[in-house]
Formats: sequence, structure tokens, C-alpha cells
Amino acid sequence: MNPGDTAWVLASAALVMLMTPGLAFFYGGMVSSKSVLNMLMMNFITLGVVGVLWLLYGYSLSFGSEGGNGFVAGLHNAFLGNTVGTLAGPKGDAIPTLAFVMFQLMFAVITPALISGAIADRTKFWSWVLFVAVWVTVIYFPVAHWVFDFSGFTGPHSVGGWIANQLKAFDFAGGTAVHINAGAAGLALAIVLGRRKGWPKKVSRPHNVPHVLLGASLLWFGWYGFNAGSALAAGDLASVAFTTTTVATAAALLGWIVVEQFRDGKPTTLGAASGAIAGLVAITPACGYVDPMGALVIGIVAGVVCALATGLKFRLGFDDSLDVVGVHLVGGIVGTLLIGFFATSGVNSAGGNGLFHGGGWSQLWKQAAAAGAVLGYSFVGALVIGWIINKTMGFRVSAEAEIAGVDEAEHAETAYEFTASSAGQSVLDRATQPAPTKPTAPVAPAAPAAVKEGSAS
Amino acid sequence: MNPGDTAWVLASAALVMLMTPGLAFFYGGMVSSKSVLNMLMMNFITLGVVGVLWLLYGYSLSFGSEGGNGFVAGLHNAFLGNTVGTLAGPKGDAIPTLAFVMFQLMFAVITPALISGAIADRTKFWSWVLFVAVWVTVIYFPVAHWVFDFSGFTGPHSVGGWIANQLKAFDFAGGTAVHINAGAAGLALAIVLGRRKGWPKKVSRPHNVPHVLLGASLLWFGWYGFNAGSALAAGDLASVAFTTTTVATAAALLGWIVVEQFRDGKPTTLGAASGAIAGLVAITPACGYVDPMGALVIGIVAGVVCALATGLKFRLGFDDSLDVVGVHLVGGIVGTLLIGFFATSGVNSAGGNGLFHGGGWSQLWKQAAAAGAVLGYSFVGALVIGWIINKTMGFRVSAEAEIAGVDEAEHAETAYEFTASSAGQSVLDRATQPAPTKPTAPVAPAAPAAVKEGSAS
Amino acid sequence: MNPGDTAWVLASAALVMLMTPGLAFFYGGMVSSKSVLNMLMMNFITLGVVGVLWLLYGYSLSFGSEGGNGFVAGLHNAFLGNTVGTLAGPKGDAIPTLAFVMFQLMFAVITPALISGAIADRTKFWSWVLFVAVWVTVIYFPVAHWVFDFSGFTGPHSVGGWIANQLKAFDFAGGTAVHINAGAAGLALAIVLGRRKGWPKKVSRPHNVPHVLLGASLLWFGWYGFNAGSALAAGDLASVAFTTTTVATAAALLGWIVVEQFRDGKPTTLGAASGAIAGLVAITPACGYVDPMGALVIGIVAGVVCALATGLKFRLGFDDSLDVVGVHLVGGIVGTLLIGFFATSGVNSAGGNGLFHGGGWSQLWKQAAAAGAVLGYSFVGALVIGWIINKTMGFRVSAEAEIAGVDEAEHAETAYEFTASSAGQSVLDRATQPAPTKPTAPVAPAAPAAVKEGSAS
Amino acid sequence: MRLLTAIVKPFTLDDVKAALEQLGLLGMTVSEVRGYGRQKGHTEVYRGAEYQVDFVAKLKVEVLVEDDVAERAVEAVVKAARTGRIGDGKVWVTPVDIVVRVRTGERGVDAL
Amino acid sequence: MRLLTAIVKPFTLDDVKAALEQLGLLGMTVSEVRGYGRQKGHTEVYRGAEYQVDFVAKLKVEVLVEDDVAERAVEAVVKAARTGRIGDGKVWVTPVDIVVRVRTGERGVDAL
Amino acid sequence: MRLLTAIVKPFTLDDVKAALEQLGLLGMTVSEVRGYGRQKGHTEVYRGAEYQVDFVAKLKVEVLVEDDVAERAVEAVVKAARTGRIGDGKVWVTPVDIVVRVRTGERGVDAL
Ligand SMILES: Nc1ncnc2c1ncn2[C@@H]1O[C@H](COP(=O)(O)OP(=O)(O)O)[C@@H](O)[C@H]1O
Ligand SMILES: Nc1ncnc2c1ncn2[C@@H]1O[C@H](COP(=O)(O)OP(=O)(O)O)[C@@H](O)[C@H]1O
Ligand SMILES: Nc1ncnc2c1ncn2[C@@H]1O[C@H](COP(=O)(O)OP(=O)(O)O)[C@@H](O)[C@H]1O
Repeated sequence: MNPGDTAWVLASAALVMLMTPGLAFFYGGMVSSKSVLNMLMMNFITLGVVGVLWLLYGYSLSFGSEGGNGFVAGLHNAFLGNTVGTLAGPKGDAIPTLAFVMFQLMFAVITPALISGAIADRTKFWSWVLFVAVWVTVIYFPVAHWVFDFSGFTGPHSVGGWIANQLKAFDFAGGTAVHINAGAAGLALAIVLGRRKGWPKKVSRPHNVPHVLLGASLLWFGWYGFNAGSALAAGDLASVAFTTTTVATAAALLGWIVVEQFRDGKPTTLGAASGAIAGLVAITPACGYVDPMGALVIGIVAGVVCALATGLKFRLGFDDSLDVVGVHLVGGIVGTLLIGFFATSGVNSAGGNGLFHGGGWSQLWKQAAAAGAVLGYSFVGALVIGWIINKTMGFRVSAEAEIAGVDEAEHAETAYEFTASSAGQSVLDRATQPAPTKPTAPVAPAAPAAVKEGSAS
Repeated sequence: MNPGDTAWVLASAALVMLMTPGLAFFYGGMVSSKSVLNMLMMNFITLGVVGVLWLLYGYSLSFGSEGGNGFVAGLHNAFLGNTVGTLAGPKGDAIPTLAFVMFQLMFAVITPALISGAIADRTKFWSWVLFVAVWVTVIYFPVAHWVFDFSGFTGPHSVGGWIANQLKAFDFAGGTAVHINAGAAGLALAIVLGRRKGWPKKVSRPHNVPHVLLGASLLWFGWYGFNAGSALAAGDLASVAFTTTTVATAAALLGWIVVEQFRDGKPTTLGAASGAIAGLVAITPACGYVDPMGALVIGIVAGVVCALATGLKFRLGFDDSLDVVGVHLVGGIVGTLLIGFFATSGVNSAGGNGLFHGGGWSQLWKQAAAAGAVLGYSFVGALVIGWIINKTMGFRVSAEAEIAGVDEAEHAETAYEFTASSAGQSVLDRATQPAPTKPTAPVAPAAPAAVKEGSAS
Repeated sequence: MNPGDTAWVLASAALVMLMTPGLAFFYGGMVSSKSVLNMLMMNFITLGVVGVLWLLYGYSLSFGSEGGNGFVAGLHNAFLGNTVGTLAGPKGDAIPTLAFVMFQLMFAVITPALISGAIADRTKFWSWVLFVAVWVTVIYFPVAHWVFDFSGFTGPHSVGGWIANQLKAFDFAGGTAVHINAGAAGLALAIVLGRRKGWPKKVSRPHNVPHVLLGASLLWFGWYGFNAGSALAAGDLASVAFTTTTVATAAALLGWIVVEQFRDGKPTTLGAASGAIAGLVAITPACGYVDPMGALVIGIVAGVVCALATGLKFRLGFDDSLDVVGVHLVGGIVGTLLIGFFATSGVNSAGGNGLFHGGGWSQLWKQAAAAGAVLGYSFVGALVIGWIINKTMGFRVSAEAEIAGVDEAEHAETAYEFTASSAGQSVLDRATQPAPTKPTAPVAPAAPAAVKEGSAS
Repeated sequence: MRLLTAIVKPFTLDDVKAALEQLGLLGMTVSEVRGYGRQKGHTEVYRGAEYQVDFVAKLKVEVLVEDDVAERAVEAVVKAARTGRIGDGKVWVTPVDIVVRVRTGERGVDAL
Repeated sequence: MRLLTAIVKPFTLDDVKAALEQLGLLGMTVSEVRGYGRQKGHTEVYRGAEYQVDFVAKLKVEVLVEDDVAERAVEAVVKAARTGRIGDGKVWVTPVDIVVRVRTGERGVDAL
Repeated sequence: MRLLTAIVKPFTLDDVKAALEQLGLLGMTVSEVRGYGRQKGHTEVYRGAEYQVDFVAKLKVEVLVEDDVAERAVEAVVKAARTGRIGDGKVWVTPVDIVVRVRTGERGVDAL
């Protein structure tokens, strides 16, 4: 076991964990102040739901220590069996299997979280929870197996997933499995839930742009774990991935705001944050296969194309509220395909050469095949799951709740209360807390009845 | 010296450092907007006070490189003597002693910070500073010695603390030394300072729920350093601790909001954040002694029990404002005791087996003894220290200050000024900054006199 | 290659990356709510601009793998040539060159960002972008070479910079190259742009103090990468730097608020945050050359002196809006000079002894020479660059834009929209989003024309 | 001169504004207020403790109108703000003695 | 019809509301305002620079009442809002010509 | 008694306050409002989608004055708030029947 590699993978797992709250703020700042909590919750809850499912069967479906059919890994490792005290990875760079399990969990957590941006301001919380549980089970766990399970990594006799091992498309850190996957599902749900009231003419503008930037910054920071951590060792390849990630993100940031300057007349903070994310998305599959100059081009293309792609929804009429399609689906496709041009075995001996490095067209077709397969599988799957949930328990809040605010309706909370800031206690909303219930009763939470009594006094 | 282990411990120390600001936001978002700065300051200041005391004598009282009586480690290492250029830990996994010193400092910083939640909205700042200084000296440094100082770790002839070495209760990362310790002290201070005006009927609701979630997220992130870092090496045990921490936190998050759904009718953001913290607290002592399935149960129990325990204060009538008792004391006890059931030497050869793994009742009694000793020592100590401070310099702001806001009264600041956002300069509160004082005067800060002149003009 | 060291340097690079957003919030919270986005953008954009320039020629100008004249490193490594697959550093502690490239990039990013605090509330965005590009090229890249390029580190035949190799002044992590450099440039720009309207009598107070503390906390956290990462290995020296950083920061935090208590009557949150930053700044050059007790003194001095130094601008009449001079220039000088007193080879065999450790006066003069050289070069350079930009494209927004808010004028955005929080949709500012443009048109962003139509309806 | 004051549901503002514009009334002043009346507030829950929020967010619209337009303006606002559900708000009219446009010092009708 | 306007200390609102309810007045509109008067503001200090905050947070309560209830309502509000310390605020009453309930179009007393 | 209401540009408040003080008027109540009129709002752009913000931030200043001071107070405020550019605002005066100081119960002129 290599302690340096283990330290890096554990640190990376922690970094990727932070991305989900980062995403929550990135998204949460963009919605209105009466639905920000719902947005935060849709993200944060994936840590809970996927965290538990991963232990029960998620890891096992995604990564097999023996056998397998290329589509899904099976239940050998359910309840994290065979992971305590074992090693994963090549000799010399081996790490505890549990470090790998945790690193991969964080990918499974953030992918469904990404979807939530497509259905802001109108989603029933428990329906979303159910969707996450079913979608990761039926879509994400298999797709992660396709893309991330290299045969032999977690066990000498494992077969691994078809994209990584048979098709041999390159996806270093999840351009297909994470971003195309989430983007396609986001499109499906935007269609299932339908447009927000008043869209596109009358929707709120972002209520907290600094929080958008905070979220983008935490995402960027955590993304180093995501991309450079995907080397699963602290060495050359991780350093390459760190570098390409940085360069592409910087370039995409500039690309996006330059588009804004020409199109809208001003560069915006939201644009800078969005451009950075677009760059991070696009470099994700490519970061361990391209050199820094390749990353520069990928970043510029991603920044420009995604900035333009956010206009698609107005043209096509779907309310992908926070541009999951424009940023993650489009950015993921851009990055996955550009590998076909810019890949170079100079940075990664396990990689290959794209069109511009003398590698011919073959890698590009493989990239397209992988992108198409994940896109199609995820879109159809999400459409079906979403449709069934919508027909049965309902996926969208009532029209009244949408006007009054999802936070109040779904969570009985409001995000902010600033009015008391410089004065005596704000009594506009002065709380009437529950009177202590009678001491004879057994331990129980404050009963609503007691409260209403209290408030009447 | 092992660079991989050192990298992990340094990274962990940084992660644990971030937990104190994380806690500041977790707590700060829950109070009213006119006392948020005071809450942030009560947390942030512990970095200053304990940071300096640790250097002077804190580390020395907690960790002894030679001799010792099991109760307190003495002054051999005062001013961080014998720590520069020396190593700590077992051969092969040895790290620079200073890395260990810094890692442990961050625990000493956050423990008193945790207490502050019990006395929100009403505390005199300097009294709090004094309390922190005395409490860490008299309570925390000895207790850290009891629990964290394993004989032989920082020096071949050291004796170490009685809980770790004689009693042999298990506490991997501080369920007793940190959470029970802080929770008991919080209860004591809530009693000393008394209830807020209007409690429980009329107190403000949380003024910034997104900041509560931000704080909880930073805490979760940093907690990986806290728990997995406590392995003091980047290997199997750290990976186990990382895994159990994640699983328990996910489960507790779900447990808490399920309680809310049944009890209150809605799952809340504050509940999700609180549940995650409850899970993190409960798994803290257990994370290196239980397997993932054990962690799942501990997490569920912690989420459910702590959610219910927050009702205790209304029943018993003490104003533990932000539920330090309900979350940290109760959560710490839950985790410390459940080790007695779920411990398994399968994950840690230095550990043992609990009741459910064939280990009999003995471990459970040891756990209870450790929990009881720390609880009692801390509660009584905090009560005495708090009482003396209250009688002498006063611990609570005046009634007027409580109504007008502690921020204004204690810090001459207000947290937010949003009114100018979309307009010309807000002149409601337009500042009248000091006129430059006369050039003949020696370098001096803007004098109040000059200012008042200014404002009169 | 050492995986443990590599893990630490990569983690440190990520930590230092986070400092720039941290700085954005530290600064952003201090300005008014109508110019916070502009402040965030001035910081965030440096990640984009410097990220790309570093790839193109910045790294190459700063670090040479062969030859050199001591002033600037040349263009051998342009486009990151010779960095993929090569190693840097001494045998046994060698790391991939790209890890070093990325670590150093983050320093080049944050240094110009630091300058922005001097010109808050009044800066044209694109002029700032141009300034950053020119200033890093002409000032930062050479100065980084002077201070950070040790001969032989990135290539056996490299000559390195004159301060590090000829003068042999000590600057462990950038007291001169980063803080004095940025502080001097900040002073120059404050002079070039001139005072804000109404300064010093009528300027806004900080609009979001919690965000100031958030920023300070992220800075502190990231600073462990900055300082302890500058050891470029996970071992004793990194542990020393981590310790001295912590101690000095804690002491400066206390020093600053004690000054406030005596001078202003209250300790403030802004003061605590500022004190911590002052301590971090001052210990930056010293952290690998002094022992913990030395760090304590440096911290106290920095906290007290910087707290007093923020009054200078009122006395001298320059509007350094957020005290870049008072904190970074003064703090950087304090730390750089105090090395001459407190340096001890006991913590670093590559270091030396200052006056208090029997080393005589020589080191102090070297420190003063280095500080003076960087200060003078940066100040004059920034003055010239700023002056030219001001004369040509203009560096300052119009008086109307300054009153209405730079955010609106420069970015067509406002930071916050809270009014809808507890009610139905806020229609005060109800957005009139673009109607979907006609499907026959090619892909294009929502046209302003369409929008205005929409809003007229 | 008269001052028309209307307390309305926030999302009706656009319609109210349009209705006034149809009468040629092109100026108004709006503020955020909270109303208490027949319409119930809502309940929030934090860690099991319920908070009763009695007040409902409303907008207050103030429009200066000539005496003889007042009645029509009232009708227009009432129609535009009506949803037919409890909490639609109130409209009232008060007399005004003097009106001045700050910019020019014009008075009375010319000030509008 | 009369409009009673009261500027009061924020934390007295509950008592003011209760006092009005005792008179059968079950509606009101509240807004956040800042007052300047005998009561002093406070001083804030940021990095040694003092900021004088002249204004004090108050609430403005507006209640439409029938003419003959006005006097009693004034008394009730004054009593409920009084703490006896500087800054307790003002209450004033102005005449109202027309009052309409938006939901129904009812006028006058029926509109309340 | 009269109530003077002024809608002014936010940054003129200091001058308005000073002008009133010169007339011996030492009390006022201020609130944040948004105005619509000849002065145009501004446009914001988020990811290429434009948002038209029609309203402009203003302050509303309310001052109770004795009848015979009203005219001078109006002049003073108009002068102090004037910048000569569109959007300077309006000042109007309405009659007041009763004025009470909450603290003391004093009425009329004594209440100011
Ligand atoms: N007597 C009153 N004085 C002033 N404002 C009132 C009064 N009664 C109601 N309001 C305002 O009108 C709003 C709507 O009143 P409400 O009684 O809830 O519904 P409705 O007018 O449809 O019967 C309230 O929220 C409040 O702002
Ligand atoms: N002339 C006035 N016109 C309008 N509002 C006033 C006037 N004078 C005072 N106020 C309001 O009444 C509040 C209390 O007045 P103040 O003079 O401080 O205390 P008191 O009324 O107890 O003498 C002020 O904060 C302000 O909102
Ligand atoms: N008819 C009106 N009733 C009430 N307030 C008005 C009216 N007309 C204008 N206002 C207020 O006066 C402000 C300035 O009016 P505007 O027409 O923009 O400029 P000006 O008064 O200089 O002609 C507006 O923002 C609005 O708050």
C-alpha cells in the first residue's frame, strides 16, 4: 500500500464530497429567495440517499471484484463486502479498497445532484428523493460500471465495464458517466415537470449572486479531487490532470465573458462563474489524456459553446431552469468529443492519440459512441422514471405553492430573516415557540397543539 | 518519517482548522441577524485564544513526552519544547511531532467553540474569552490527556492518560473529549446565563438558513480530517474511518428528516443539516472501531435520538439556544456507548469486540465510565468557572443590549447592510467617516473626537 | 518521485487556489452591496487571466530550467515546455514539475487579486483585466523569479533569481514577492484612481460582515497550502511552517482586537478577521525560518502594527479602500524585517540566524534590501501601468456609475434580491425574460429587441 | 388633488401598473409592507419548534391623482388587483393639499 | 373613515395588535421604517473608522378605522406602545374619503 | 397639523435632514420605496436573458409639521432634494386631525 497515494485519494474524496454543497450554493444562488432552501435540499439530500444506497448495493453494482457482464457488476460486494482490509489498484500504487469506495461514492452523490438544476422552483421534495434513489440504481450505478470499472482494478478476476474495457473510449473523470448522464436526465425531467409559471417572460432573477460564485469556487476547488484524484495516485498523471483542469477552466471563464461582452455588452459575474464550470465540465473526461495546450483549446471551445447553448432552451421551449443542458450536457459532449482530436499518449501511456496527434479518426468514433450510449440510456431512463413518479405521487408542487414559494410549502421554512438586523426584535414574524409541554408526558417533541395554544395567548 | 502519512496529517490539521469557521456559520445562521457577529466571534476567537495557549502550555498539559500521572501531562513540553525536529508515532508511520501538535491543537480549538451555541444572543464577549481560556486550561487540556495521549506515542517513556491507557475505553476521535465535554459545559453555561428574554415563546427564527447549511457542509468536509485524520496515518484505518464517517452521517441525515416528516409534517433544511452533524458527532468516537454496517446503525440511532432530544430543553426549561446538549452531548453519548455494541477488531487490530461481535459487556461499561467521567468533570467545572465569571465581571449582556442586539452592544457592528443594493448610496445609515486628523499629530488611529466633529458637520 | 510530497504539493496547490475566492469574499463583504460583484469579479478574473498567461509564458518568465540572468528566466519553458513528465526538486523529495508549476501559478493568481482591495467601488472591469495582464507580465513574473527561483530546483543548470541566490534574503512563501509586491501596487493604483466620492466622510460601511469572516476563514485555511506547501515536501519543514503560521495568526488576531478595545472601546469581527490576515501576511516570509516563539512575537507585532497602520490613509489622504497598504504592505514589511531578528537555523538548515539568535545584523540588511527592491519596483511599475491605462481607456467608472453602483454599470447585475423571500413573486423587479425568438432564426442568444418587446407588453 | 393608496398582492403589481397607465397615470411609488387581516399567515418549523408567521407580504402602491380621476383610478386598481380570494387588499383615497415636483418646483396638476 | 398611523418600537407590535383586536379592529398594514428624533442612534466602528447611524428602526402601523372609533383606537395604540422611554413614537390620524375592499368591491365600513 | 411626504433620491437625505433642521424640525420617519415615473429603470442580464427593472430606489420622508410651517418645509425639502435631473421626486402635504406622542400622550404641537 502506498501512503502517499492513499493520502491523495482520501483528500480527493473529501474534496469531491465538498462539491455537492458547492453545487447547492451555485444553484441555490440562482433561484429566487423563496425556493433556495428547496434547491439546497435537493442537492444535500443526495449525500444522504446515495451515501446509504452505496453501502447497501450501489458500490457493488458499479464495481465488481470478480466476474461481470460489462453492463452491471452484480451483488458480490453488497454491504461493502470484501472491501475492508483489501487493496485496489496496481502494485506500488495500491490503495485501500475503502479509499477507492469513498472516492467513487462522491461521484455517485454529485451526479444526481447536478440534475436538480433543471427543475428548480417547482419540485416536490419527497418525489425528488424517490427519483434519486431509483435513478442512481437503474441508471447511474450501471453507467459508472461501464465507464469507471477497469478490469482488474478492484480484483484480479473482474471483467469491468464495456465502455472502459471493450469500446475503450476515454473518459478520465466522468464526462460521460457524470455530466452527459446528468445533463440528459435533466433534460428529461425539465420536460416531465414542465415550465415554471410565467416562464420565460416572468421568472425571478438570481437572488444571491455572491453565493453563486461561492458555489462555483467550492466546485472548482473540489474538482481538483475529482479530476486529479481520478489518477488514483499522487504522481505525474495527477499533476497533468491538475494542470489541464486549471488551464481549461481559466480559458472557459474568459471565453464565456467574452461572448457576453459581444452579445450582451457586459461581462457578468454569473457568466464568469458559469464559464468556469463549463470549462471544468469539458475538461473532466479529457484531463488525463490531453496536454496543457490541448486543454487551452478545449476550455475556450467549452466557454464559448456553452455560453451560446444556454439560449437553446428559449428557442426549443423547455424550462431547464439553471441550464443543466447548456452547461453539463453540452459541455460534457464537447469535452468527450474533443478528446478524439487532442488526446496524446505523451501525457498518459494508457491513453492514446487523437486526430491532431496522428491517431486517426477511430478514437473520435469511440468517444461519440460512448457519449451517445450514455445520453440515450440516461434520457430515456429518466423520462420513464420521472413520468411514473409524476403520474403516481406527483413531481410538481401546486400552483399556489409555486407562487408562495417552494420553501414554505415543502419545508416549512424561509431562507432569510434580515429585518431585525438593526433594531429590536422583529415582531413581524415574531416566533411563538411552543410552551413546554406538561412534565408528566413522556419525552416528546413540542406538539403543534401546544404551540397553537401558545400563539393564541 | 513517512511523507505520505505526514501529508495526510497536515492536510487533516488544515481540514480540522476549517471546522471552527464552519461551526461559526452553522451556529451563526441559526441566531437572529442582530447577534450573528457575536456568535461568529465566539467561535473564531477560540482560534486565537487556544492557538496561543497551546503554544505556551496547552500542548504540554495534554501530551507528555515523558513520565506523567494519567491525569495531566505536565510542563515538560511548555513553549512547544522538544517538538521541533522530533518524531511521533510508531516506526514506519512516524510523523514530525509538530504535525501532531497542530492536528491536536485544532481539536482544542473547536471544543470550546462548540459550547458557544448554548448561550447565543446574550453573551458578553470578553467574559466568553476568559471562560475559554480558563475552561481549556482546567478542563480540556487534562481531558485531552486522558483520552488522546497514548503512552509511548510522543515519547518512548511517556505514561499517557488514564482513559486511553488504564481504562482502555475506545474513543477514536473525541466522542468524550470533544463532544460530551463540550455538551456538558454547554448545559452548565445555559444554566449559568439563564434563558433569553421571551424564551421559549418569543425568540427569533434562524436568520440565514443557507449559512447554516454552508456551515454544516464545511463541518462535514473538515470532519474527514477530524475522524480519518485521527488514524495519524494514510492507510487502512484512515480509510475505514472515512467510510464509517460517511455512512453514519448519511444515515443520520435521513433519520432526522424522517422524524421531522412524522412529527412536524415536513422535512426541513435545518433538520437535514442538524441530522448530518448528529451523525458526525456520534460516529466520532466509533469511526475507527466499527465496520460500515455498524456505522449505519449508529447513524440512524443518532439521527432519530438527537432529533427527539432537541425537545428536551422545552421540557426541562433550560435555554440551550442552539441545541448543544441535544446534538453534541446526546450524540456523543450515543456514539460512545454504541461502541460497546458494535466494536469489531476486524477493522482495527488495536480495537476490540463489542457485544454484537462476541465481546461481552465489558467494553460497554468502560465506555459508560469514560462518558460519565468526562461529563461530570466538564459539567461541574464549567458550572464553577461560569458561575465565578458571572458573579465577578458578569457573563450576560444587559437587557437593553439583548433587545437592541448583541452585535451592536458588544462589537459596535451590524452584520448586514443590504439597503443600498439597487439604488444610490443608502444614506439612512450613511457613514460619517473620520476626517483626517491633523498632520502634526503622531501616527494614531482616527480619534473618536474627530469623528464626532465630522458627523456634526 | 516522492508520492507523499507530491500529494502534499497538489493538495497545497488546491488550497492556494481557494485563497483567491476567499479573498474575493474577504474584500467583497467589506464593500457596499452595490459594488460587491465588481469586487468579486476583480478577484475571480485573475484565475482566468493569469491561468492562461502562466501557460503561455508566465511560468517560463518566472522559472528557468537552464541559464538565466537573475532578473527574468526567459522563454525556454513557454507553453509549459519541458514540464510534462519531468521532475523538480532534490532527489528523494522530487515531485512532478507540473505539480510545482501549478503550485506557483496559484501565487501568481492571488498576488494581483490582492491589489484590487485598494480600488474598490470605482474600477472599470476591463481596464482592471488589462492591468492584471500587464502587471503580472512586467512586475510579478520577474519578481517571482527573483524570490522563488532557487538555482537548480527546476533544472540542474538553472541560475535562479538574484534575491534567492545572490542576495540570499529569506522569503519562505512570499512576503516580498506577494505581499509587499501587491501592497505597493495597491498604493500606486489608489493614487492613480483617486478617492471615492465622499471619502473619507461618506462611504458605505461593510455590507456583509459574515462574508468577510467567511473569506478570512477560507484564506486562513488555504494559507496552510501557501506557507506549509512552500516546503514543497511533507516533512519537518512543512510542519514547522504550519506551526509558525498558526501561532502567528492566532497572536495577530488577539493583537488587533486588543488595539481595538483600547482605541475604539470594542473588539470587532472585522478586526478579528483583519488581525488574522495581518498575522498570516507577516508570517508568510518567516514561516520556515523562525521557531514557534519567534512566530508568536511576529504575530503580536503584526496584529498591533497593522491595526494602527490602517489609520495612515486618513492621515496621508489616499483612499486605499480596503487597506491593502495597511495590511499587506505593512504586514509584509514587518514579517520580512523581523526575520532578521528571529531567524534560527534550528528549524531549517537552509536558513540562518537572525540578530536574536546570534546571527548579527547582516541578515536584517539583506531583508531590508529585498523588501526595498520589490517595493520600489512594484510601486513604480504599477504607477506607470496604471497611469497609462487611466489616460487611454480610463480606469475609473463615471461619477453616475459610482453612485448608482459599479455592479449595475459594469456587469449589468445586482448582487441580491431578497424581497420575494416570504411572499409571492416580487414584482417590483419582476423580470421580463425574453420571449423565445422565432424558431426559424439560427441559434442565437435572446435578442435585446425581443426582450424590450416583451417588457412593453 | 388626491392620494390613492392600495394594499395589493405582490404579483398583481404589473396589472395594477398597466391599469393605471391606461388612465394616463404614469407615476407611482411602491413599498413592501406586511398585512394582517382575514387572510391567514403560515407556520414554520425549526427543530420541532413551530413559529407562527401572522403577517402576509403585500405591496403598497401610492398614486397621486387629480380629484376627478380618483374614482376611476380606484375602480381600475380594484379591478386589476382582484383575484377574488381572501387577502386581495384595500384601496383608499385621501385628500392632498399641496403637490410639488422637486425637479422643477411645479405644483398641482403640473407636478404629476 | 379615518386612517390611524402609528410609528412604534418594533417589539411592541404584538401588544399594539392585541389592543386593536380588543376594539374589534382585525386588520392592519405594517412596514419597516427608520426614525429620527430625540432618541439617539448608535455608533459603529470599522477598522477604527466610526460610522454614526442616526436612524433607529421603527415599525409603521396603518389601520383604517371608522370615524367614531378613531379616538379610542388612538388611545389603545398609545397605551400599548408606551414604554415611557424616549423614542416610543407618534400616532396620528388623517381623513379618508373612500375605502374599498379589493376582493368584493365593498365600500366604506363594509370594506374593513 | 400637516403631514409632509417627500419621495426623494436616496443620497439627498442628509441634505433634506439638514434643511428641515434649519426650520427647527427635528423629527422624521424614513422608509425605502421604489418609484416609477419618467425616470427610466435599468436592464440586467443573466446568462443572456435580459431583465427589465422598471422601478428606481427612492426614499420616502414623512414629517409632521404645524400648519403654518408646512409651506416653508415644502420649500426647504424641494430645494434640498433638487438635483435638476429627472427622478428628483415629489413632495406632498396632507391634513392631519390628531397627533399624539406615545411616550407622554401629549397632543398637537406638543407631540412633535
Ligand atoms: N383595517 C385595516 N387597515 C389597514 N389595512 C388593512 C385593514 N384591514 C386589512 N388591511 C390590509 O388589507 C390586507 C387584506 O386584508 P384581508 O382582511 O386579509 O383580506 P380582504 O381584504 O380580502 O378581506 C391585509 O393584509 C392588510 O394589509
Ligand atoms: N416630526 C415628525 N414627523 C414624523 N415622524 C416623527 C417626527 N418626530 C418623530 N417622529 C418619529 O417618532 C419617533 C420617535 O420620536 P423621538 O423624538 O425619538 O421620541 P419621542 O416621540 O419619545 O419624543 C422617531 O424615531 C420618528 O420615527
Ligand atoms: N403620480 C405619482 N404618484 C406617486 N408618486 C409618484 C407619482 N409620479 C411620480 N412619483 C414618484 O416620484 C418619483 C420621481 O418621478 P419621475 O416622474 O421619475 O421624475 P420627476 O418627478 O423628476 O418628473 C417616482 O420615482 C415616484 O416614486
